Amino acid sequence: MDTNTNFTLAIEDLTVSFDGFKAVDALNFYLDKNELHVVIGPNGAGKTTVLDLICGKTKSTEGSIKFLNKELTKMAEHEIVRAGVGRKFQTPSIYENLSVLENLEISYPYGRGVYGSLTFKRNKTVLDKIHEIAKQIMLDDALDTEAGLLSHGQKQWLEIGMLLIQDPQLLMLDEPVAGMSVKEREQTAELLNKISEGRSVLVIEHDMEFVERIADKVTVLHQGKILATGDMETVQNDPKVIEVYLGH
Amino acid sequence: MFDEYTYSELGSIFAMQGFAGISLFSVLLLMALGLAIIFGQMGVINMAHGEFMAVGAYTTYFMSTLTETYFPSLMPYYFLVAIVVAFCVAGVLGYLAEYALIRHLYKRPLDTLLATWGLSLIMQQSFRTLFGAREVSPTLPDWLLGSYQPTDTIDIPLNGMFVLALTAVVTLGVFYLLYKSSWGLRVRATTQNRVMSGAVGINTKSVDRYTFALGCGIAGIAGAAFTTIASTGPTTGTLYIVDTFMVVVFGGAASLIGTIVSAFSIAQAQSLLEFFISGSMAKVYTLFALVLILMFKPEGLFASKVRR
Amino acid sequence: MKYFRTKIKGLMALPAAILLSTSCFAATPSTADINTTGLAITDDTVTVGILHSLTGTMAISETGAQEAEKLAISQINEMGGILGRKIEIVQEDGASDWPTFAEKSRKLLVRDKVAAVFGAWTSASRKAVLPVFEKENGLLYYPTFYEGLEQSKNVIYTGQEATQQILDGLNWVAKEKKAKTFYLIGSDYIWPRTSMKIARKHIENVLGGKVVGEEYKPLGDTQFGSVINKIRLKKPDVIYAAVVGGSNVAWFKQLKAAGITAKKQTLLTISVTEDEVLGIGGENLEGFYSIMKYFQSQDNENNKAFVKAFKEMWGEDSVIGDVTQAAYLGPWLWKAAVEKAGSFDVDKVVKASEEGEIELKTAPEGYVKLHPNHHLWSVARVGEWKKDGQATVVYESGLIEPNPFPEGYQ
Amino acid sequence: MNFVYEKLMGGKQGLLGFVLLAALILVIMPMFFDIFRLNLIGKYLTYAFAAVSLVLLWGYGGILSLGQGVFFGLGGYGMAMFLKLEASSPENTKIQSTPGIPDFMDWNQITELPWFWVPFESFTLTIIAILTLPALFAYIIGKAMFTRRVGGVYFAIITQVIAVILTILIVGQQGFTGGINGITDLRTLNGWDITSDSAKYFFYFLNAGLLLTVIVISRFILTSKFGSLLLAMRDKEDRVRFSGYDVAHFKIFIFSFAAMISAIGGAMFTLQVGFMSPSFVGIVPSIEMVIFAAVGGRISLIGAVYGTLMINAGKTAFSESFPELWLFLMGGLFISVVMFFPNGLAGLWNDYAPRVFPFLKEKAKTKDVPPVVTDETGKGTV
Repeated sequence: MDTNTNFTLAIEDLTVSFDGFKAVDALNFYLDKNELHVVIGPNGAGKTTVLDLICGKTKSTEGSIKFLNKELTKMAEHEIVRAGVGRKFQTPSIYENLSVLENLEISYPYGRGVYGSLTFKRNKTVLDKIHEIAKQIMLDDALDTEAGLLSHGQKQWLEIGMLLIQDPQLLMLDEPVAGMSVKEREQTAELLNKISEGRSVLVIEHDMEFVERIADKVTVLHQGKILATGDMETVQNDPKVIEVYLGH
Repeated sequence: MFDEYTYSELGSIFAMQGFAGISLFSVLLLMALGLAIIFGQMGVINMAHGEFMAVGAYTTYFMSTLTETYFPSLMPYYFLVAIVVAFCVAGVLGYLAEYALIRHLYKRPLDTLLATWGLSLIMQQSFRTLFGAREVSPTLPDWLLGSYQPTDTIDIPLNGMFVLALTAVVTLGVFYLLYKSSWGLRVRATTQNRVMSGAVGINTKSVDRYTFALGCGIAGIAGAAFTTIASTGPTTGTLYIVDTFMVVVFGGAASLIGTIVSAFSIAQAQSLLEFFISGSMAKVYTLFALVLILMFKPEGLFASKVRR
Repeated sequence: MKYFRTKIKGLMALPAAILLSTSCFAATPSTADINTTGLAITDDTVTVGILHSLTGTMAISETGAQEAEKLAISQINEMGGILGRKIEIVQEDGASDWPTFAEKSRKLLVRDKVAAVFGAWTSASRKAVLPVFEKENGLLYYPTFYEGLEQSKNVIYTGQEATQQILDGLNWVAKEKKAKTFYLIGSDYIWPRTSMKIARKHIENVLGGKVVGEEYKPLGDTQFGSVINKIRLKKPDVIYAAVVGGSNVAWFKQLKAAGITAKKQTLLTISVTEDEVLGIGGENLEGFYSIMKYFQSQDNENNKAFVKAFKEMWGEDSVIGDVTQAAYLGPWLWKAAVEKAGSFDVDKVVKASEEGEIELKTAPEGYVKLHPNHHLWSVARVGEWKKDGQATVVYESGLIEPNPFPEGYQ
Repeated sequence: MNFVYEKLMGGKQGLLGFVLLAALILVIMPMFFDIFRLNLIGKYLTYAFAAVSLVLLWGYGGILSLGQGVFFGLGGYGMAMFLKLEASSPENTKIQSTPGIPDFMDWNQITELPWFWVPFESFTLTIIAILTLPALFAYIIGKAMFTRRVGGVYFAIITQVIAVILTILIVGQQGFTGGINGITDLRTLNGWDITSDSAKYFFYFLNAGLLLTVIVISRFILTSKFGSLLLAMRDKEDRVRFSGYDVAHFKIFIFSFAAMISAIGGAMFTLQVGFMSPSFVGIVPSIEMVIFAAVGGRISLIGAVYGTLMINAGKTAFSESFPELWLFLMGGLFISVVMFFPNGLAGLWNDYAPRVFPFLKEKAKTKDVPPVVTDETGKGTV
């Protein structure tokens, strides 16, 4: 069927089941261009699974995921990345043995083939880009530091930077401020607001204060289904949401 | 191929061939059970598994010599005792190996492979020093020799039946231990979430140690049982190790049911192939088919799709 | 370097040694005369090499051979050595690994300059060392019965080649047991395959019999259930077996368990000696037949002395198989050839071996004679195994001429 | 020049290590050892090819292949087939029923050279086959496994099974392969006696030269972005994948390359030892090759060479003096290298050399030697 849309991301009837357990159940979800959308929900709601499905880590049982009208469900992970989807994991996933500079260099979207990587040269274009990104993520002083020595917050930023250097159209962040100090949270919020210009951002987060601060739109996920969606206020006042979060 | 035979002859042959397959199945399963526990539950690649089997076999040999020399009248019964002793000896050695070696390597499965290979070399040389380079065989009690003849044309090997029965007992025992006992619950809990298990008060270190010891002990039982069908030498263990790993991997590492199904299908495939084509090519075809299937289904036959 | 057990010290002067001696008190010739090629020979000593596997899978089989060689050498030394020189041994471990055999044989020849080497057991190890011996012009005494198809200037084969072992045994079983149909089974490598090939030709072309099945199992395989059923299906008059190593034990245990015993089935094997019986267990072999040239139970004076000396040196429990006896012949054959040649030079020793009608009247197996083709004339014997692990010789051929390249069998 | 210094030699420490190794095997050893010992060392150095290949594959890539013996063997068999055909000229084999084919074929009633032997009549085709066939075989295996994310332990076990299959095949198909005896009695290469001293010297130096070249090329790979990616894949495979790389391609490439290196080693082995047999294809030699690399330090190309030399020299020396102790020693080595010296010889050098030679200090930066021991549990699909 031809269902081209103007959305950056259009998820329709997405279902995945693990041995009969439906972690995501007939999910419909749309993400606009330049939108910063936060997904919240209790543990086990299927938030991370949705990200896994989008970036290809988990294969869906049914349904479609369209990114800029391109069907992602049949694509391999690296193809999805190359199409313009970047994903940050829940725990910082960086190369601890390499320096910050090398971490960014590896993520630089050039020389991605076997031959390309053998002949890749660290030229001025590359270095300029690395410096630019490092500045954005507040690590421009730490370029030669081994990534393993960074603070937890800095590691989160580095991973964001590794995505930014690829200039993705869709950026997905899984709990970007988990384990951060108050100051770091503020800085991260600023960072997110800055980088969401010109691209769509999908964030999973628990910290409501932080969510309130960054979100254009919020979706509440519960048992693999959408409970509510809208701006922060609407969602907060939704009786179903209150039931799930406070009730029982 | 079958033209010149009567139906009853063919029937007998097929019955015996069927038993040959089942017999191979019980052998493979008994070999693999211990490894399935160690590899499946703990993720440790124990390349010395074959040597723990040899420990069981040598224990049996030792018991046989001992009984023959000091209590000849007890010869008919020693074998049953030997199986228990083999389990204990191999289990204790496994316990020590875990303590000295394995526990330092849980996070590095490929390194356990190398370290246990080193252990296997040391064990082989120890066998050679203790028991000599020659192959040895324990004297078997008469009730294990010969065959059972339900009809004139059918001979069912007694040792095969014994191994089959023993395998059934051990398998049921393992199932009971892992799935019905509280200790089994702790093992499974530890496998699935080590940190959490520790947090709820399970002594994960002791669980590891006893799980490893149990796996080795079962290898010891297997070794004792195999003295009825083959001989024991310092390098006997290496003959079994690849087959054993294939059974476990093919079945899907964490699944005991998988191990059983896998042992059954490998045994049937191999014994049927051997019946129709020459022995060494039958082995090649079987292994080749396994590799091919594993390439398409790397997680083995029985791995549940897990949400990660 | 030396691998001697302490028992060797207690060795007494042995009757066999005296019996075997051909020239006890020759005058000692000068070293320059008897050694023109720079071998390791002094006025009092001559160095030889022993090269067998002390470790690895083959150590099991090769232990007996190296023990026999040491026994022969110590007996020769007791008698005053060769050309007035005591034999010293450099022993190397082939470690069941063919390149190691090649490496060690090169070491023995190039570094140690040994005058002769007694060693190798499997065909593969012999094939690996052969180019080294030919290149360095060494002399190897090879003890194992083997598939033939080889004759090197630098090797003396003290075991029997395939035809010497196989043909007379088959004749015997065809005549004695009225055997017409044969089932051939062996381990999957060159010796069983070549032996089976010769056996098949002989069965089909000479005996007018029929081969109803031919089967090879991978080395080390221990599952014979299906093969045994195939044999049952074919009902051969004779099972003709050449299974080796650990597989051999499994094969006989499983035969017995399947109810195939000597009462119901004639079985003839070319791969079971007293050494193998230790592992297989006499009860599993009882009534089956082996074809060899030597059995420990052979009743003659030479053999009695040999068995006694062997047990004194290596322990009461030792058993002596065909290859062990053949290995024992090596040093004696060398001694005879050297004395005939009056020199240790390899070329002269080889020439004496080829032309000198070298014979040992006192070999444990009986009279042996060296053929110009470097193999021994030998007798084929069929032994019937008893429960105690010894065999009764039930048939003896006459002396058979060695024929490593048998016409019509290739 | 800078390219050579940084990329091929790996900076100051790398250059020093390389020069020391080159001096040792090209100058010092030939000066102090006679041809017998030198030939032995040459044989050890052929194993070093496999050890170096495992540094790339396992140390950097985190892919443990227990089947490097397969590729070593294929290379060796390729060379052996050529030499055997040369040795089986119709004049040399006129006593056979079919002259002109290898003797073992004749014994097995094969009357015509099998088709897959025919290309090995040409030296050029033989060299091409040695360089491409094992790599192609690795490519097929790698393609099948890595694209399906078979990794870690499963990969190790499957490669081991492949080694078993190939061994049984070679032993069982003796009419085509020479069976368990292997292909023996190789004497000349294009008419040149390979057992002569001059040939042995030549092959020793050729072998040493090739090994050094392989090390330089490997250095180039490791210092390129490809090298960083290998390490990255070893430690955080998912991250690499989600940085837009097709991880399987990289693994397939390095596996094929490692196979090619091992095959060169195998071919040189045949030339120097004079035969090839299935005992180099099986499980035991394959695992021994892993321990060579492990003793050297897993991530050190140069260390792998020293590891190989040390273990083999130890094996020769020990088996001459205390054969019973050898297995204990070898077993102990496996265990201690895993438990106490995961960085092997290279680790010891990095720890102690700067203290002894102060001038090495300045550049002993940690990132050249990333820690070897990482959590491998997350490897692969399973």
